[in-house]
Amino acid sequence: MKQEHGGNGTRKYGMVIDLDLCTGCGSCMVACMAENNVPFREDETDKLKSITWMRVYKLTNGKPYPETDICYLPRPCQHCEGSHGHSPCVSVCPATATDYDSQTGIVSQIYTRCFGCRYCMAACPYHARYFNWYDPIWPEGMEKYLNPNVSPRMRGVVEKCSFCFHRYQAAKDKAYLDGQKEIEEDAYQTACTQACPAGAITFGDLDNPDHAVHKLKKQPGAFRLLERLGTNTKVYYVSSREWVRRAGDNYLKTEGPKKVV
Amino acid sequence: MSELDGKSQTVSEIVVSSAHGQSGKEGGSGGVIVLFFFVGLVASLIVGWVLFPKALYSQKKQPIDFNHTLHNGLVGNGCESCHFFREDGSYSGVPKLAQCIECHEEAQSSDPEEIKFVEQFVKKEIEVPWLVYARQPDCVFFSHAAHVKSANMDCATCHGPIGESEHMKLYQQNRITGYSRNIWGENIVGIKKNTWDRMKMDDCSECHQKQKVLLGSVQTQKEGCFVCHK
Amino acid sequence: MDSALIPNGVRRCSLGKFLVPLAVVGAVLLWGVYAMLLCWFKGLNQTNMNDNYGFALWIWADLAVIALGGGAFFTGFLKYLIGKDELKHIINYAVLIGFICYSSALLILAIDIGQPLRGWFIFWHANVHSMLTEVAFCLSCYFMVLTIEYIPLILENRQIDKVPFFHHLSHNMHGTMAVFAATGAFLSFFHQGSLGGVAGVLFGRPFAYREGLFIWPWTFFLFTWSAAAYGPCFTLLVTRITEAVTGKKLVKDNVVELLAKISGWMMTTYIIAKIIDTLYWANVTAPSKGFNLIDFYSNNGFYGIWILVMEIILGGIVPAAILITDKGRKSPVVRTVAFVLAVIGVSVNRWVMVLQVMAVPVMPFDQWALYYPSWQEVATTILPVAYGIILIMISYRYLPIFPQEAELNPAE
Amino acid sequence: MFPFNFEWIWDMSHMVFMGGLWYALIILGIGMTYCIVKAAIDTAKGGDGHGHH
Amino acid sequence: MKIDRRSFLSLGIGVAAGTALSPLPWKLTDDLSIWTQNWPWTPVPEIGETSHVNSVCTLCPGGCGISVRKIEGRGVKIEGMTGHPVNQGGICALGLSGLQLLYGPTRIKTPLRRIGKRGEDRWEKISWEQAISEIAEKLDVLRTSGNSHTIAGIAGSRQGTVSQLFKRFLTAYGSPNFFHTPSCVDTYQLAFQYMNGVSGAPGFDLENADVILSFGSGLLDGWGSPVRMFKANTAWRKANAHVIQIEPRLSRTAAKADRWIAINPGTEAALALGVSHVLIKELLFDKEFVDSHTDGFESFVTSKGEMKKGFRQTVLENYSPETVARITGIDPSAIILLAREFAKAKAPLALCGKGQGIIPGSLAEAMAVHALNALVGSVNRKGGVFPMPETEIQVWHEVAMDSVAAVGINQTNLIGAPPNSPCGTNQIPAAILSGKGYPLNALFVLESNPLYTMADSKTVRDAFDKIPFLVSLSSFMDETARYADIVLPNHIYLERIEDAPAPTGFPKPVISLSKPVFKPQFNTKHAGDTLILLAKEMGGAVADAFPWDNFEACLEEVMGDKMKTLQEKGFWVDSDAAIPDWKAAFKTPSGKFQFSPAEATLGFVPVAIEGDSTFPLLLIPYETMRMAGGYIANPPFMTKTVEDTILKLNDSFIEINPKTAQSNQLSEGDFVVVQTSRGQARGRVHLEEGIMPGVIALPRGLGHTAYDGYIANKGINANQLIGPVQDPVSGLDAAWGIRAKLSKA
Repeated sequence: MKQEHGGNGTRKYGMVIDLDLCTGCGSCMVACMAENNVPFREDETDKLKSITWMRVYKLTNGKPYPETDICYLPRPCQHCEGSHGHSPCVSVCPATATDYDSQTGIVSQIYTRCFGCRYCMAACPYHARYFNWYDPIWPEGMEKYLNPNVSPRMRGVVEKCSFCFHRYQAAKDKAYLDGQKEIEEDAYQTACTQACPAGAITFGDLDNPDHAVHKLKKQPGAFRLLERLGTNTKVYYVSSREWVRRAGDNYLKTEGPKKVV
Repeated sequence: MSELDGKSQTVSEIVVSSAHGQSGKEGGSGGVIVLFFFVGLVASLIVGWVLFPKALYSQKKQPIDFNHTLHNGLVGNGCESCHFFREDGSYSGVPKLAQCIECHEEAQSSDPEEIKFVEQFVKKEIEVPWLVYARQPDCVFFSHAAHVKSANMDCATCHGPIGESEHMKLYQQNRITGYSRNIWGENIVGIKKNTWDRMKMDDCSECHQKQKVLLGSVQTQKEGCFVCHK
Repeated sequence: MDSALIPNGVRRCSLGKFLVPLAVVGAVLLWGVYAMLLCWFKGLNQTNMNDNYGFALWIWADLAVIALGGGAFFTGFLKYLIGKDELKHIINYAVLIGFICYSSALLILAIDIGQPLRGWFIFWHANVHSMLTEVAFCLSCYFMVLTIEYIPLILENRQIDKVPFFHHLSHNMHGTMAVFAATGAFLSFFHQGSLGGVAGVLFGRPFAYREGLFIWPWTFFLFTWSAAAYGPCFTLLVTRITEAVTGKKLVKDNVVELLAKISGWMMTTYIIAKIIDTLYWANVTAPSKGFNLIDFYSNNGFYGIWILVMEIILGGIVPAAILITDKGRKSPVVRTVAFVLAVIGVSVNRWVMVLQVMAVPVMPFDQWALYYPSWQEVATTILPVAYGIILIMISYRYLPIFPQEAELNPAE
Repeated sequence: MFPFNFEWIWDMSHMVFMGGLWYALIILGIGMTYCIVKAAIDTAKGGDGHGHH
Repeated sequence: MKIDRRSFLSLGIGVAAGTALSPLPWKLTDDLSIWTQNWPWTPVPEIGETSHVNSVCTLCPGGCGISVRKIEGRGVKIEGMTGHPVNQGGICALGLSGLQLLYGPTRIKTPLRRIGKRGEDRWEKISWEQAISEIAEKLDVLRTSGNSHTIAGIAGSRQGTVSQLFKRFLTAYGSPNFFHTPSCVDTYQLAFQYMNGVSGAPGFDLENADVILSFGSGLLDGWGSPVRMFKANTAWRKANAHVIQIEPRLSRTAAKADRWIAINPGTEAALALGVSHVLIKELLFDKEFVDSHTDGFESFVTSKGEMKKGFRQTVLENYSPETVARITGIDPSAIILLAREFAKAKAPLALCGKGQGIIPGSLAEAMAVHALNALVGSVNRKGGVFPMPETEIQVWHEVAMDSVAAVGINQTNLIGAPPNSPCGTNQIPAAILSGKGYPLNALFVLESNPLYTMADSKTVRDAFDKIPFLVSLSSFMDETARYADIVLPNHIYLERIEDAPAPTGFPKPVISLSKPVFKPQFNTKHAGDTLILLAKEMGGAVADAFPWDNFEACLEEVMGDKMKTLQEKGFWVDSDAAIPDWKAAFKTPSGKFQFSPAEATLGFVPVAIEGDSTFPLLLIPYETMRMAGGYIANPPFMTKTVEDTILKLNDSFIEINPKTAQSNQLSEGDFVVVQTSRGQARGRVHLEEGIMPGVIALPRGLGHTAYDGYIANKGINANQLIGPVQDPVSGLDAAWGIRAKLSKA
């Protein structure tokens, strides 16, 4: 795409999540909620109505006791690139409320533009998109902790993980002030990456050889969710366990995931 | 009712003839009809163009009538003397009391506005509830650093010659949206003569497209949404 | 009381007898309006939709009524563009039913969106790549066409017709109707198709996704085709019901049989195409994404192969077979059975393309999610039905909907 | 929807899609204007203008 | 001129046309949509200058450094503090939710006096002066009547200056009844005392171990300092270390371990001894260490002239793999393989303390595991376990007791133990209810919530009913505060200055300083200040023991020169601390590690578990990182992360193996009543392959009756179903579960 004014081209932010390290502790989920003003209600046990941009899935290998095994899989928005930025959700939004930015590789969602048709939710196979079924209400006094860098959403719109884009904005601001053209790898990190006590999440520019993710995504055992659908996601997972890699996509009985060398 | 149905054949005869009759009268009442049309038209045009814009905005006075020209003459670094960048690149916006106190711990002059400021706010340590003309809604992320530091733009390009004002103009607020009138602009149709007359999204994008900045959007081939939204 | 409003040469029941059922249906309508207001003021938490079911009963209702309302455009297409002139005896009713279906669809959409006051963004900030944008534009435009087609009918009311301007207007509109009908047909081909495209383009949903031509998935063409095939059946079914309720023959058999025959052949060709599409999808498209056909119809408490059988055989092959044979078509009872089956068939198809799409898990560790609507959803879905009945009652009573009525039911 | 909208691009998709849309709208608009204007003229002429149908 | 209907129609058309040609409808449409974008009931956070303040999180004993992001005075986010020795920038879900506690609806906003019945939640607001003087008056009456020993205090933490100040208050007042919330450290301390001859909290050099054999410790479920453990786990993965988890349930730790070995619950000690058997039999143990640094390995003659079996003989005779297999349910060959793998490691390390280690547990088990470490030489070395060097963290001046205090302090404590034995908190209810000993006239509860966290909730409440005066110093309206007569609300950790001692298991002496990041949000007081004020109000010798103006002055005095480092860096690490040399390591009579201490004999001494054969199942409570089960209740964010297979609406799910469920004719989601000899509760079953047949599990942290609507009345409090069980060796609480039965509800 076109050159950024004064910058040197495009970036493709993405994640590599090491499922061998992830313990499913839930820090990423809470860090995300705290950072992004995610609302909550008294009952959050209906997980189909519970907004969790970052959701940790619990996968099991389906074997009976005592061969049972569990793997935790954190699922942020996968920021699909599809082909040429036509991710499943971006192309279907009738009001251009969600978009793919080839400058950053981030799928944006503008809450004030969205009018709540939910077509994007139907399009997303990852259930990464959440609808505000209710007015977001914080108990009295608690609205004090809301982060001004992220706009709280109103009832009736769709929201999702933004790769903490406001942190990119802040990093850019600082870079502008300091007269730098580029922002450093550690100047822009998502809240979940920062919080993960196991260091399981690595975030950076997938195309930049200086960033850790560039190498990590190529390691053996790396895979993406539902790769066969052509969603071309920017969240990579790594697991040394074959059954986990198999759970990352659908396979016919005769097929299997890539073998790890 | 059913007996009436039986008469329908004959009724239709009358219908046709009465239609003829009525059209004959048309000429007489035609003028009235046209008159009424124009009365309605003009009245609603007046409502729409004159009364509605007046009713739409409430008017508020700033708590203190700040004199930009006077201050601009006294400070060394132009606008940035008071409206400065913080170390993290964010923009401080309207100064806080702590900044003003640096000079105004005591009144510097006999200007009644300054005395009011010192008495009512400085002494009582209450922040001044300034009404910000250029306040964008919560969904907007505006990077002053990008515009001022990177693109070297003048403050006036967007804010107009506010630095040369001696009085604060009335703050007009849209009663429905809560926006400052400066966002939509003074003109109710949204026509602008100067770059600073309006501060809507289209005005931002107009300049961005001219400058060809950050054109990453796959959908619009313009700047990505997250460039200016949060 | 209202005899001056009743068309010439036809017989209507007493006003009292008319008002009682009108009041009953009106009560149902008010119930729906109450539910609608709840949804608007309290938000969509009034529904049982959830993050897995962003699209649910309402979108199904939308797709279904538009398919069923397809009788309007296709009958118009046959009459004005193909020149099947006999169909002028049923076109009015087809237009009325179409008008009801399309206005209902728009109303449901206005309830269905989370931010109704921002609904116009779909036009203003249109994303032309979205099938929903295409739906919204064509739907609204075609609704305009239907309104234009319905207006002359209203103008033909005895009292309105007395006003010379309206009289002339009605006359002129009749004169230019072919142009409007052609535009309507053009729009309909697109929006019926784009409704099919809504599901077909979802490449993240292997159950819905189909390959296609240019930007349009096969479902695009299948939907247009099926609306053209099944829509007239609904028009004929409603006509039959109206005849039963009024106790009068309203449209001559030759007209019904002609439309039924065309519909039958459309259905036959459609169902062949649908079977080919299903076979290709089951054997090529889905397996390429790692799915077997049976994956979509097992491991859950509702969706089984039965639904495929119901849609294709019971709701497709059987009515098609009835309507293309002389014997079946000519028997009023058998052809009515065919109409009912056809309506069920196309409704099931739309259900599958909306709700089953949402139900099927895509990530291997995901689960089937089943859903049942809340009463608010049901009420707001019944609301258009009540509204439709009321509009039909009023239109039938005061407008010359059926040109053959007077002839078939001569005054004593 | 209009060329001055933020989302508008002069590309094939917009030409085809919006072209079709505006084409239909213009036909409907012209058609209805014609009918209304002609009805007004017919009314002004005072005559029935045509026979019964 | 004739005005008729048509004229008005025309007027209407004119108005419509004029309106359409004016900006009114269009601007209105636009403005209405903008109104929906800025609904006044959707909050807009205020912008402002960002700052960061470092402090320490004391919500659990983990002691992680935190960095609080503030915008113009309000807290926006809590993040992990980079460079903090314990958590190195990481943070857990609870730590991240801290601001929900600060601003949350359960904070107690002012001192309260009860006006309704106990627990009825009806209060009147009183001033601090009133509250303090009222309490002082009550205490004075007790003291002058010679009943100073009949008051007690329960503190949430064993260490820390506030706890010590609390204890000091009781001492100066004249009561021997200072207790703290128990933990596995209590048992470890005993094991160290007996086998190393040194008392001290255990330090586990886990990061440097390469085979970690965990006897049910929830290493990734909140054991010790949770964030440190996550970091350690990552280090193990990168270094190819092996973790073997032994427990009946596929916990988070078991799932992430390289191997999960399911064991009959409560038989861990037998397995440890079985592994020792193999090591000794196959000569796989560290002979050099055993020869030069241990005693009691071989049989010996005691000073009394009796022949006593050594560790070797005991283990070889009684704990063959076959015997152990019968006890533990683990295949003999698996035991042998396990032993070989353990022995082969360069730095093997075994540890115990179930779950988060909130139950002291079986001393026999701790000793067996400790002995196993000794066998492979993993005691007192890098990658091993050692008692933390006893550095004096706080330096206090002696309390000058008056005669009343001197008498009171020398009484036996409530449970009949010597004065100031802090453990045995779980025996308090039984002691009160038994009527033996002296009555308890007043109870002070600081930063703990015994009515919720103690086993057998009903008995605890019955006992509390017998205490005439109950004072809570909680920050939150928890179950105990709600039951209190007077509540003296404490600042929460983000509002107060306080030292946070080294977290459990951390192998270096470290103290962090909690700073007042925010001004107090409500009319609360630092518990330290409250105690000082109370002492001053009492006057006399009690007041003399508290010469400080406020808690900060006290902290500065007792911390001495460490305070400067704490203020500057936020934490203090004893840089001189090293693994003690052999002489300092073992202070037993022989100066060596003692395999066969005189105080307790090594062996498998099962903890008797409550319930008879009418209860065919075993219920085990478990802890998880997504639920806070102690004094702090779950903030809303954490509850939101709880899976719907654990809590659905207000129903807890009881985890059960599908086989067990089938034999009980239960299927997924069925409503059941779980019943034990202590109580019963209604819940639902969740079928999970990852649990041993015959065992059912419930998480801790649910079933609150107090707090707010975001956590109250959700699910089952496991503590209401289990009772305290005393370890036959140590007398400490060792209740790891209870027998139970399920019936359809």
